[in-house]
Amino acid sequence: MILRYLFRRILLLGATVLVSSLIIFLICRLLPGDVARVLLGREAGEAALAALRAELGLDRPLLVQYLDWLRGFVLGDWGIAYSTRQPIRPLVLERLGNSLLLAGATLLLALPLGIGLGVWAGWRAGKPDDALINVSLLSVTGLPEFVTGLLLIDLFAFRLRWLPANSSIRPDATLGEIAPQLALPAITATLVLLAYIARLTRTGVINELSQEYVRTAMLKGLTPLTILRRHVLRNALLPTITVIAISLGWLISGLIVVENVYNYPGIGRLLTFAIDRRDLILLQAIALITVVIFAVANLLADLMYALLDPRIRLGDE
Amino acid sequence: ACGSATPSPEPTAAPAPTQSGPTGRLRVASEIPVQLDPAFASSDAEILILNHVYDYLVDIDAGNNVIPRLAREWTMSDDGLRYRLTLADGVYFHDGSPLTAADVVWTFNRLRDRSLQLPTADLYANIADITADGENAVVFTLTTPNPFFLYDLSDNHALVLRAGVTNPATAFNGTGPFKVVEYRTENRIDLAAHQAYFQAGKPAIANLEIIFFADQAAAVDALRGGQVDLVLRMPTPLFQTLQQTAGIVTVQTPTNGFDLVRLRADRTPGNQPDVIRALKLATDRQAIFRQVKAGLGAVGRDSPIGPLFSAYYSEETPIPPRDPAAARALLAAAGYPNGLKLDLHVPDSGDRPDLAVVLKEQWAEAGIDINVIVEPESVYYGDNGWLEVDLGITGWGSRPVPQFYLDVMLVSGAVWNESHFSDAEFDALAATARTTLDEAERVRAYREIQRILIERGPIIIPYFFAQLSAHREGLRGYVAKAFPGRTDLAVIAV
Amino acid sequence: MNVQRLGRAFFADPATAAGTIIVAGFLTLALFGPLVAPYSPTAQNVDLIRQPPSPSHLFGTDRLGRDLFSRIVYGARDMLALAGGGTALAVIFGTLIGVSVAYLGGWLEELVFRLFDGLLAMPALLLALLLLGAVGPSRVSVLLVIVVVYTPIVARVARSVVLTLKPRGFIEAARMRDERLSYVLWRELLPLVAPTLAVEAALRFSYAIFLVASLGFLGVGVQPPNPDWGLMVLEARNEFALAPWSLYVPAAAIALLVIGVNLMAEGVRRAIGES
Amino acid sequence: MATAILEIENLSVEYHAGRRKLPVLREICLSVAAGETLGIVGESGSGKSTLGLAVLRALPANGRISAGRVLLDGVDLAQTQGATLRRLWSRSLRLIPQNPLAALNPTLKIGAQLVEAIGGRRDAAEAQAAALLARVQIADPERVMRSYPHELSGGMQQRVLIAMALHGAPRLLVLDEPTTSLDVTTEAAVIDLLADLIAERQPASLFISHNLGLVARIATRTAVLYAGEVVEIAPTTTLFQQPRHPYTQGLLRSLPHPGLRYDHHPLQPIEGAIPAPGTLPAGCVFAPRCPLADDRCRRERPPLLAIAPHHATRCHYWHRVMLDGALPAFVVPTTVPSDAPLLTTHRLSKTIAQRQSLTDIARGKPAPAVQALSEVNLTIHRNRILGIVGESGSGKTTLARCIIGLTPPSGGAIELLDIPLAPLIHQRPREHVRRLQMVLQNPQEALNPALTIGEALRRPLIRLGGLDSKTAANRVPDLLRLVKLPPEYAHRRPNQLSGGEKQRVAIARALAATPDLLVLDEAVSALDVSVQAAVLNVLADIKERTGIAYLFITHDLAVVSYLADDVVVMYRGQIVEQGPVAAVLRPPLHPYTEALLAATNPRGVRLREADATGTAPAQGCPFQPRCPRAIGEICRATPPPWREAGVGHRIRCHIPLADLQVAQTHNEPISSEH
Ligand SMILES: Nc1ncnc2c1ncn2[C@@H]1O[C@H](COP(=O)(O)OP(=O)(O)OP(=O)(O)O)[C@@H](O)[C@H]1O
Ligand SMILES: Nc1ncnc2c1ncn2[C@@H]1O[C@H](COP(=O)(O)OP(=O)(O)OP(=O)(O)O)[C@@H](O)[C@H]1O
Ligand SMILES: [Mg+2]
Ligand SMILES: [Mg+2]
Repeated sequence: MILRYLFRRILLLGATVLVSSLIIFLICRLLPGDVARVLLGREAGEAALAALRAELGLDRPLLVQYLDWLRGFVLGDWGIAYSTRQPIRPLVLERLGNSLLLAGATLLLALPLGIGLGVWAGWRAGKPDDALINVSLLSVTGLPEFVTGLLLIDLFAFRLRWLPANSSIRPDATLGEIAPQLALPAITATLVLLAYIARLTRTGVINELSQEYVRTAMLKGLTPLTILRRHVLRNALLPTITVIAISLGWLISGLIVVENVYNYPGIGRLLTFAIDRRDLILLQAIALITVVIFAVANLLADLMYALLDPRIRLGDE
Repeated sequence: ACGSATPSPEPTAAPAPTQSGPTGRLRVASEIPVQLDPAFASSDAEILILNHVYDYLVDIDAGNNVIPRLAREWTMSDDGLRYRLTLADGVYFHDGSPLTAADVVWTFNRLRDRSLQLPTADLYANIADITADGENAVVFTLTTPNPFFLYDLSDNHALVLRAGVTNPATAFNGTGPFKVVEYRTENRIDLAAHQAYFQAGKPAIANLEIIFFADQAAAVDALRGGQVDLVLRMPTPLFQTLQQTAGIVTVQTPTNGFDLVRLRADRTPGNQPDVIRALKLATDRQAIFRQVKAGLGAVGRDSPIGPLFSAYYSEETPIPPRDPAAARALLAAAGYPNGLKLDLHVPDSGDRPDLAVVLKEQWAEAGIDINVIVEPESVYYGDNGWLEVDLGITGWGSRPVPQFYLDVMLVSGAVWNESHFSDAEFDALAATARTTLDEAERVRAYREIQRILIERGPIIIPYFFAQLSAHREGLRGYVAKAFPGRTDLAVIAV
Repeated sequence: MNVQRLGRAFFADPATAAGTIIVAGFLTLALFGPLVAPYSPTAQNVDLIRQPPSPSHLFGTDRLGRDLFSRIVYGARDMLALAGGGTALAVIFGTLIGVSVAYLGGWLEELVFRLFDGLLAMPALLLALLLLGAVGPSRVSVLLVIVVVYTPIVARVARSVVLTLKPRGFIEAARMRDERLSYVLWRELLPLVAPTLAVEAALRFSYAIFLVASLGFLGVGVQPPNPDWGLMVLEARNEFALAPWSLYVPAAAIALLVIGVNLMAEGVRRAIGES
Repeated sequence: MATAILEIENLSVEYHAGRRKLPVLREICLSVAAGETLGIVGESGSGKSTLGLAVLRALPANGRISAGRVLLDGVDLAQTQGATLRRLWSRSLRLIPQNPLAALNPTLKIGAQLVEAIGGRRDAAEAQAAALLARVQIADPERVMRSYPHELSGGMQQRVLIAMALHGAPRLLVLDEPTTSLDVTTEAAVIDLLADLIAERQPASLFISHNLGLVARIATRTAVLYAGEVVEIAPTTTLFQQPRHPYTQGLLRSLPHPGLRYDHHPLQPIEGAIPAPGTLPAGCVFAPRCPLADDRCRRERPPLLAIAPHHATRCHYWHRVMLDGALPAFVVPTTVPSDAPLLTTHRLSKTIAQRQSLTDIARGKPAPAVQALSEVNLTIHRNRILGIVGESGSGKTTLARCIIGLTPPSGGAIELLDIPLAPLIHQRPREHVRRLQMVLQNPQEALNPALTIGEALRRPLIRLGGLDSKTAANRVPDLLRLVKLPPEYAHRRPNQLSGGEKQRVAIARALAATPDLLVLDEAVSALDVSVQAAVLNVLADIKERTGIAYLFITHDLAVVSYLADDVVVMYRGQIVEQGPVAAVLRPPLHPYTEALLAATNPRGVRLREADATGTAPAQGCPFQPRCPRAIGEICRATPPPWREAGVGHRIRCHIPLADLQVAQTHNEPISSEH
């Protein structure tokens, strides 16, 4: 039964990813510019270019190219990057690992902080400290990550000299060496997420506090803190699960800006590289794997939600 | 660079090699390399890596002189058709095999093999034959004399490979001062000293890390933050910033590189001389130089023969002072009484977008309405768009001799004649300069060429770049090169 | 709905009023830009390169000697036109599609929302980058990208509201009188979807500002010499140490506008919640 | 009277709405003794819940006791706070709220929630929790303790809350409409249980309800609340027999008393509506709606006058208040319809698949499919009212929706005047659509808040009446008058109307199409008694005038016996008894019908509570597991046959009719020898 349900969800997820893959493929084919030219440089002759295009399979009908690519992707053969002539899968997976690392570090910062602030603000809704938190969060909201990033580098790397300005992780670096490199990008991304998580949590807490079961708990003679901890939090934080999933998706490629500011070797930076070099096949792989991760994260969030909230019923959408 | 030459002495700037073998780690910021097959590599980033993994037969020093590298010495036959190069002793590939003349023959045959369609095929079309003369000498036979042949041998692509290598883009089996330890696409490449390197005292460092940056601002941040030791190239404002930063040494080197603003001359509106003159009259090169380059480098005079080619450079023909009103009148005369509307295509690299913006503003006064289209280089050069568009800005890197620019950029039908300039008088002068062995005649030809380009060349060269680089204090032996990819990192000590 | 009450509820809150003033301020700047700005946004002065703020150049000048205040003023036009216009179009399309398709249901709904799911499975910035790469950078492209990226989101929101309304008694009542489809969609459903969409629109608007600025910063949005705020930040990055104001000024403009829009969104939400 | 545990002295409460202060309770004085239950009745919005919460010091954040004292065992609760108050909450003060599901934390298991209330050591608390659950007649405490709230039926949830309120030694019990969300049969059981427990534990109890019948069953004394004031207080029997306030009298007159019939005795609702907080009139708060009011009433606020021992009223003219004398018990002749059937259903069936939670899926439970309707045959005649009664979930709504065409049946057929109807409404010709109309249960949802009343009434005239827009607009006032609403209401929007008024608009809208059959699904259930009376009158009136037929769905048997001509009794998607109302209800035959009727009788038979998750037995009588009169194997093994019990009266039961009749009249068990 559960298997059947999972199977159906995965099928649905597959359908979404399939639609996405088609969209990605079509957009990529619309990109102007010429891989062969990028690859051979401006000095290459026409014949060489044509030969290369044929070698890369760029002269076949679109549908054939699409199906070929898709089949390869599913079977784990993601192809050879047009530009660097290196196999795509290890490259993308390595970058993905780095991005996940950064995303993890970000969530590690953003979740406790955002939830903490949100709970505090929700608990004290309408009071001065709530207003203070709201105003601070709002000011943070206003700053795009490319601005905070630059300001943080200036402060922490140049003025205080506490943290490195850059994060080109060495392959053999230990976690202890990586940690300081992760700090600034993670803080920058945190600032983007923080307000979002905190506001959601605050709304959740306020919403739950107005529920009748809170009165029941109060009439049991429980202290406010116990009520918050045992009753309100669990329910108020349920929606946050979804946020984590969405943030994870956002972080994977939404880190484009942050990774570029800090020269962090993640998937976001690889993406800009692929766009810049018109490395369509690399670009497609990055976009599609992002979609897959996004979709899987959402599925996991849904399942988590259903597990944690016994009320959720599953069935045909 | 003519006649039979004796090798110039080693550059004196090179540091005394450390006695105890290479030590220390050098971290260099670079743009992202794409293509690491020497036959295709062209960007700074790509050459920078390959230049340390492989070796050229001959190299060019900071003063544009040909110096020995794998070739210990060379002779040219009197008719200028045969070059014999003797290889250095004790040269080994990273896999331990010794370098032989066969490797050199194989390398250059590959580069000139028409069927492989490599970009160097044209460059070496003049070679009739390459033969090994024993284990360590190679003989090149030309079909016509070429006074610049040694420069050609030092072409960026002409790195010597092991004969018969099948995967030159990934094998990294060179004779160069560093071995590749690990290459991470779009991220970094880690190299280690090649202990058996044939040049004494090189490399001075044990480890070389080249870290790739998509964004030069980030690279400069890394330098300021201490994450890299050397940045070889950067836009002007960042250089100015570093000039004021403690602990950083800035180095600027004048070069022959320039940004070329060009209008297609083979169709309207560029086929009307008045339009070209109007554009030139509407341009204030001094102002551009100050705004875009902050006075670093040199003001241009619409010809690729820049002030560094001191023997050839001439200020004989004056550049008419900026006069927007006159330009407007010329346009009216050319049939554009209400001004001219043009798209200006610009690649998004370097200071070029700023140049476009400044031009737009200056030309607006003359009634020329520019629509700036900034494109990634991949789009600008892709599909040969840069050769097609009417109005564009193209960056041209520094070359040791001016003839190159004329031959590929301006003579009728040249491969990258993006302005589609075709002028019989110019072509004749260029041909003279190309082949003559008489230096005075060449000087005369170049002088005339500069006059023609100023008067009617469909190009504007507002400035020549300075090569802007910087490193942290404590780095010894760094010598800036006009083409930063050819910097010799093996002589640097930390 | 009582408009006056709504208005009162809206302005009673000082934060909302502040937000409204900020947004109205930028709107005024945008509308009357030529009257307010002392210089042309692209006019250069070789002799006034990187001047710090002064009475004659309130926000200083940039590396080409352009007046930053004027650039901010003109940039407000682009920003509001692109982010605002894009959001407005996305809200219109999203509403039209979301309301009608969700109400009709069936395979059409399945089809449309599968397509939207496919679009939404890509993070917004990724989709925007791909699209902009395909159509090339320009104002129109940015507008188009915002519409493509946000229409599915708005449609999804509209749909979720319609799905809660569908089983409601008055919709069944409409079915019981064989009501015209257009009447149900636009007279019965739309007014009830509108409040949620108003909140969503305000939220989208603030995200759109970010998106436009981010695209500018990545160099794929509005092109030079246009005074796009994100582009100004990008250009200022190289000379942050030489002329910090050239970064502070556009950054502050973005932040202020986003904060203003957020405050207003909060106000809209509250006002609608209260009435 | 014993000494009072709870004494409320001059209690006033106000709510803050923005900067406005809304007084909702004024000068309330009440006292309750140990073991005593004080009933609190009043229309919606009169402040009953506010009173209950104020007494418990559990007002919402924007509520405040503005004056007065609440003494519990001599301690003023109004002045306690912090740890003292928490100790009182945990030891003495208890609340049983209206909506048990909302009052339980959805994500915590029942056991944990009980243990938390009991406190102390965990295993001891768990044992006590199980004992408490057993005490509130929960058959399987262990299983319930492992369940989540939503997995229990409403009755079980309420029992859990009762158990929670009972641990320790409660001194004050506030019951805020504890059975409103329950079925009649469950309600009866819960009320019995509560009465028992109050007698056992002897707390002072406040029983809040708008259901006068219920209050009569449990409360010794009753206070009538109106617009935040106690307008009358008296021993319950006195209050019901000799009300001395016009408002109390009005409430009683609004009730459909047993024996009254719609065609002979229109109900007498109270005109007007309760004033909103903050808009109280100057004099007597009830004056605007009072038939006895004069200038003095409008000027001068009457004090709470003690007019007899334990009887006080807030009326200047209490002596003029008189309840009509004893009403003649009107015997309804059993009439059988003569004309051809308007609408018939043939073996109408409907199966609904239900969704499951992930935990259930993981536990491997099969997905339940509910047989919401099973082979339902019924016939509706012109000019007659067919009542449908049954517990919650018995399929009443499903039946109505299948007839209207809002849900497709999974089997069977429906014929309108012998023409088969398409299963779904949009497949039916417009004429069919016009002839069948429905009024939905919830008046809040029936009208689109974005459209004016006039617009809502105009549309059916245009769509189904074939009128042009202008003519339709002219007919709107007639429609409003038809349901006794002023024509000006055409310009109002739904949120400016009370619940009863909205329901009348919904009825007018359905009638605008001049249907042949109007289906009313619990159309009056959500309304206050006086409003319900007004709506019932309107319905009776229209039927008399137009000869329309009604399909009247309700779980309130009093309403059915007042309004219906024929009645159908449903149990789990099946009809178990049907026939003319007089024959079916007086006296009932089927044990299920009997139990439904007995629910209002303190000593009547009680059904075992249905297990919300249990499915009907595969064979035999579906009612058998809960039947108080089951006669053994045959009930379990064989589906019961239809038996004719009189003209047009049929029942589906194994028990011989004679035995049933005897048992009913003597209220005694049937031996299982048969
Ligand atoms: N938190 C609140 N804030 C403001 N007004 C409130 C609040 N709670 C209740 N009211 C108002 O106070 C009045 C009394 O409400 P209360 O809930 O006590 O009535 P009730 O008699 O229990 O009604 P019902 O039978 O509908 O439960 C109503 O007019 C209600 O609108
Ligand atoms: N949409 C639905 N999904 C799942 N089950 C449903 C649905 N509608 C009805 N049911 C189930 O069908 C059965 C009959 O429901 P129905 O609403 O017809 O009963 P009812 O007699 O109207 O009850 P009530 O008195 O509570 O309104 C119930 O068991 C109910 O749970
Ligand atoms: Mg209440
Ligand atoms: Mg129902």
